[in-house]
Order: sequence, then C-alpha cells, then structure tokens
Amino acid sequence: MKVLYFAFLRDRTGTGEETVNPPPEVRTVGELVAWLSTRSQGHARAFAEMAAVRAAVNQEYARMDRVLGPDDEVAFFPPVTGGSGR
Amino acid sequence: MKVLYFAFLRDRTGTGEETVNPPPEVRTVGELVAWLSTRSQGHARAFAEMAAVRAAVNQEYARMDRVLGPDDEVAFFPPVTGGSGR
Amino acid sequence: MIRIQHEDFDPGAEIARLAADGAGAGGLCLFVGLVRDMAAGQPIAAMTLEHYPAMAERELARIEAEARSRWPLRAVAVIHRYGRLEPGDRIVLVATAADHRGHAFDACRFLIDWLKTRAPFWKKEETPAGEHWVAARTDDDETAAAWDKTRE
Amino acid sequence: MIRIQHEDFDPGAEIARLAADGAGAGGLCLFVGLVRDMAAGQPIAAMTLEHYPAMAERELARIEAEARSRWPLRAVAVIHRYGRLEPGDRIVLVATAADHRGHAFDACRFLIDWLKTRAPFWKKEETPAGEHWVAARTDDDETAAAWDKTRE
Repeated sequence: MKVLYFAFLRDRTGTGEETVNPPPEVRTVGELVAWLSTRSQGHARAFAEMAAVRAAVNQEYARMDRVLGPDDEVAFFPPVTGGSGR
Repeated sequence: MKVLYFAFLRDRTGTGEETVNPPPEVRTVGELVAWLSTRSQGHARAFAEMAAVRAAVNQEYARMDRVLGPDDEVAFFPPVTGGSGR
Repeated sequence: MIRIQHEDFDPGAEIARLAADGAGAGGLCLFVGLVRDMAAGQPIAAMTLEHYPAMAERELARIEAEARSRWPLRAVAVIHRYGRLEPGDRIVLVATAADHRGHAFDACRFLIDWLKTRAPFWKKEETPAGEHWVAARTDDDETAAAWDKTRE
Repeated sequence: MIRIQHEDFDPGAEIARLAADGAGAGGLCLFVGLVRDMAAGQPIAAMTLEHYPAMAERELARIEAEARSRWPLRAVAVIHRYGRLEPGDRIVLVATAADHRGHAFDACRFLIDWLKTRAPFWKKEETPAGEHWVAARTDDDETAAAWDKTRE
C-alpha cells in the first residue's frame, strides 16, 4: 500500500511517500492512521491533531471509516489552501 | 435651450439636436415635452408613449417635474440598453 | 479608469494595467460583454451602439465612484464601445482589483448591472427582418435595483 | 480546460482562447488570484505551493464538471500554478463563457470558491519570522458550503 504525505505531514514524517504493509487487522483509513502513528515519533506528531488532517484514497477524499485494499494509494494532508488569498 | 434626442426619439423627430425657445409658461421637463410635441407630427410620435421616454438635464437623469433654466441641455431617450446581452 | 471609444480594446492589456494600478491586490475580476449572434430567436447581422457622450462619461464616472464607495477596491476599469459592432465583437469591459476576491466579484458585477440600466447607450440590431431599437429589459432593472436594497 | 503548471500564464491569451472555445457567448467572466505582499500583518517574501498532482487533476476536472452541470456554460478555464511564487505573481485563473452574464459570474465564483476548499494545494509562506504552512480559513469552508445549499 502506497502512503503519501503533503505539507506539514510530509515535514513531520520526514517523507513524501512510503510503501507500507500493515497487518490484516488494519482495515480502514482510521486504523491505518493509528498503525502509522507507531512507526516513528515524526509519524506520531504528524497525526497528533486529526482535526487538521484530511485523507484521500486513490485521489478522492475519504473518511476515516473508508475500508482499504492492498493496492490503494492513501494520502494524508491538511485542509487545502490553494487559490488566491481570501 | 438645447434639446437632444437619441435612439427612436431621434428617428421620429428627425433630428439629434435642436435649439428651442419655449414660451415662459414652459417651466418643467414635462411642460417642455408637451410643447415640443406640438412642433411636428414626428415630435408628437416621439413623445406618444412617455413610459418609454427618459429625460436628462445637463447630463443627469431628471424627472418630469424638474424646473428648467434657459441654458439647460435637455435630452430625451428611451431606457438604456448598453452593456452586453443579458 | 473610464473609457468610451469606438475602437476595440485588448482584455489582456487591460488586465495588465489593472494589476499594475492595483498593485498589492489579491484578486482581479473581469467581465467582457460580447455581441451575440442571436437575439429573441433571430440571427443578428450586426448592431449599432448609439450613445450620449457627455452624459455617458458622467454616468460611468459616477458608477465607478459608487463601486469604490461600496467596496475597498485598488483599481477599477470600465470601457464601453459605441458604433457598429458584429457578432463576437467586444462591447464592454468592467474589471476590479481588490484585496479580497469577494469584493472584486461583487464590485465587478455591480458595475455591469448598474451600467446596463444607467449608462446612456442604445442598441440598434440588424436582423433579416430589418433594423430595430432593442427594448430595455425589465429584469435588468430588477437586477440593478437589487443593489439599491443592499445599501442602507 | 484544466491546467496545472509551474510556469506563469497569460490572462490575455486565456481570454482569447475562452472566447474562441465559447464562440457565441454573450459574456466572459475571469478571476485571477495573485500572491499578496502581506498576510496576517506580516510581509511575505515568497510562497511555495505544494500540490498532489494526480488528485489535483481529478479535483479540478470534477470542479469544472460540477460547474458545467449547474450552469449552461460555453467554455470553462481553470489554471493553477505550483512551486515558488513571489508577491504580485499570478497563482490561479478561473474563467467562464456563458450566454448570460449572471451564469458566467455565478459559475466563475463557484469555481474559485470550490477550488479553494477542495483542490489539493498547500501554501507555505516565507516571512521575516521564518517559513510556515498557511492554515485553512474557516470562512472559505463556509463560502464553499453556501454553494451546497443552492443545490436541491
């Protein structure tokens, strides 16, 4: 499973992309977050404040209860801030 | 007093501009309309439907009860249709 | 910035000027009105825009001042053409530069709505059935009047 | 038409393309977002826009499709830049061509409102106090959510 990190999550995890093989009991996005948080202090800090984290599965916004498959691309990032000023 | 006509009012009066000397009892825009209407059949047709006529005095929108001075520039025209389509 | 002219204008050059005049703005909003090829189900071969020059200058200046009094704008551009125009030709440009995009959008829309009901321009259309003066639209008046209600 | 690129774009060329793609339209509405020189009272030296390329493509295409489903549009353009940009630089362009100006304005504003809350781009600002990721604004979410209410 490919996991991508953007913005402050990339800074904190220290990586933009990693391939992971979570155990079978990790079935949802939320369970993946909990499992990833154990990989390093940086990962734990990235997911410390889940109100500031959004997830996408295969390039579409996904909720924490979304069930994952082994070939999914999962991305974590903060709320978006593109466009222009205000 | 200078009187200007635009759009269908110009077509019907047959003139874009004329200098007139109305009698002293013509004091308001509305009284000027009544007096101008007697000048020709074309003038009468131009002012036949006053709901479709707007007036300006010295380049500002004016109502029919606006009092006129001898040096005023008075313009008559239909509701405007500039800008783009709809 | 107000201009009334027969000649065409270049929207790209106007945006560049607006960005320069409004340096520091976060957003530019621009609207360009074009001559349509159909009106009321009839093909339009061309149209002629007549105007009252002295009053058009005053009304456009007034409309710009009104927009600036309602929203914090860094720059405003209004250009209106007159004379004979063909389908696809540009008729009018209104554009705003503001710190916040909502102000740029609101002011830009206000400018075109007000202009359409106040600026002394009149369209004569050439169709297969002949020439005719375009009648003003009641819904344009209503659209413009809605802005009056937003003012206390 | 969706484009995601580092390079600058030319608003004049985009308007010309929009007018050509939307031939027959009565109005073109365009918004250009620029890098401001101040944010939260601090001078900004530059900003870097990070993005998630595959998802940004999908989201912008989705936003365009959503706008086209809500309004009768003859052409749509959305361009978003990424990478390092300086104050005054163009960040984003959204533009619409429609028969009626209200549709062009509404759709253009919808595009930028939705884009700001859905398209995966993130800004990092460089200020005298250092670099920081810009926090999302609650009022942007509210602005975008207001469009949901307009849909039955």
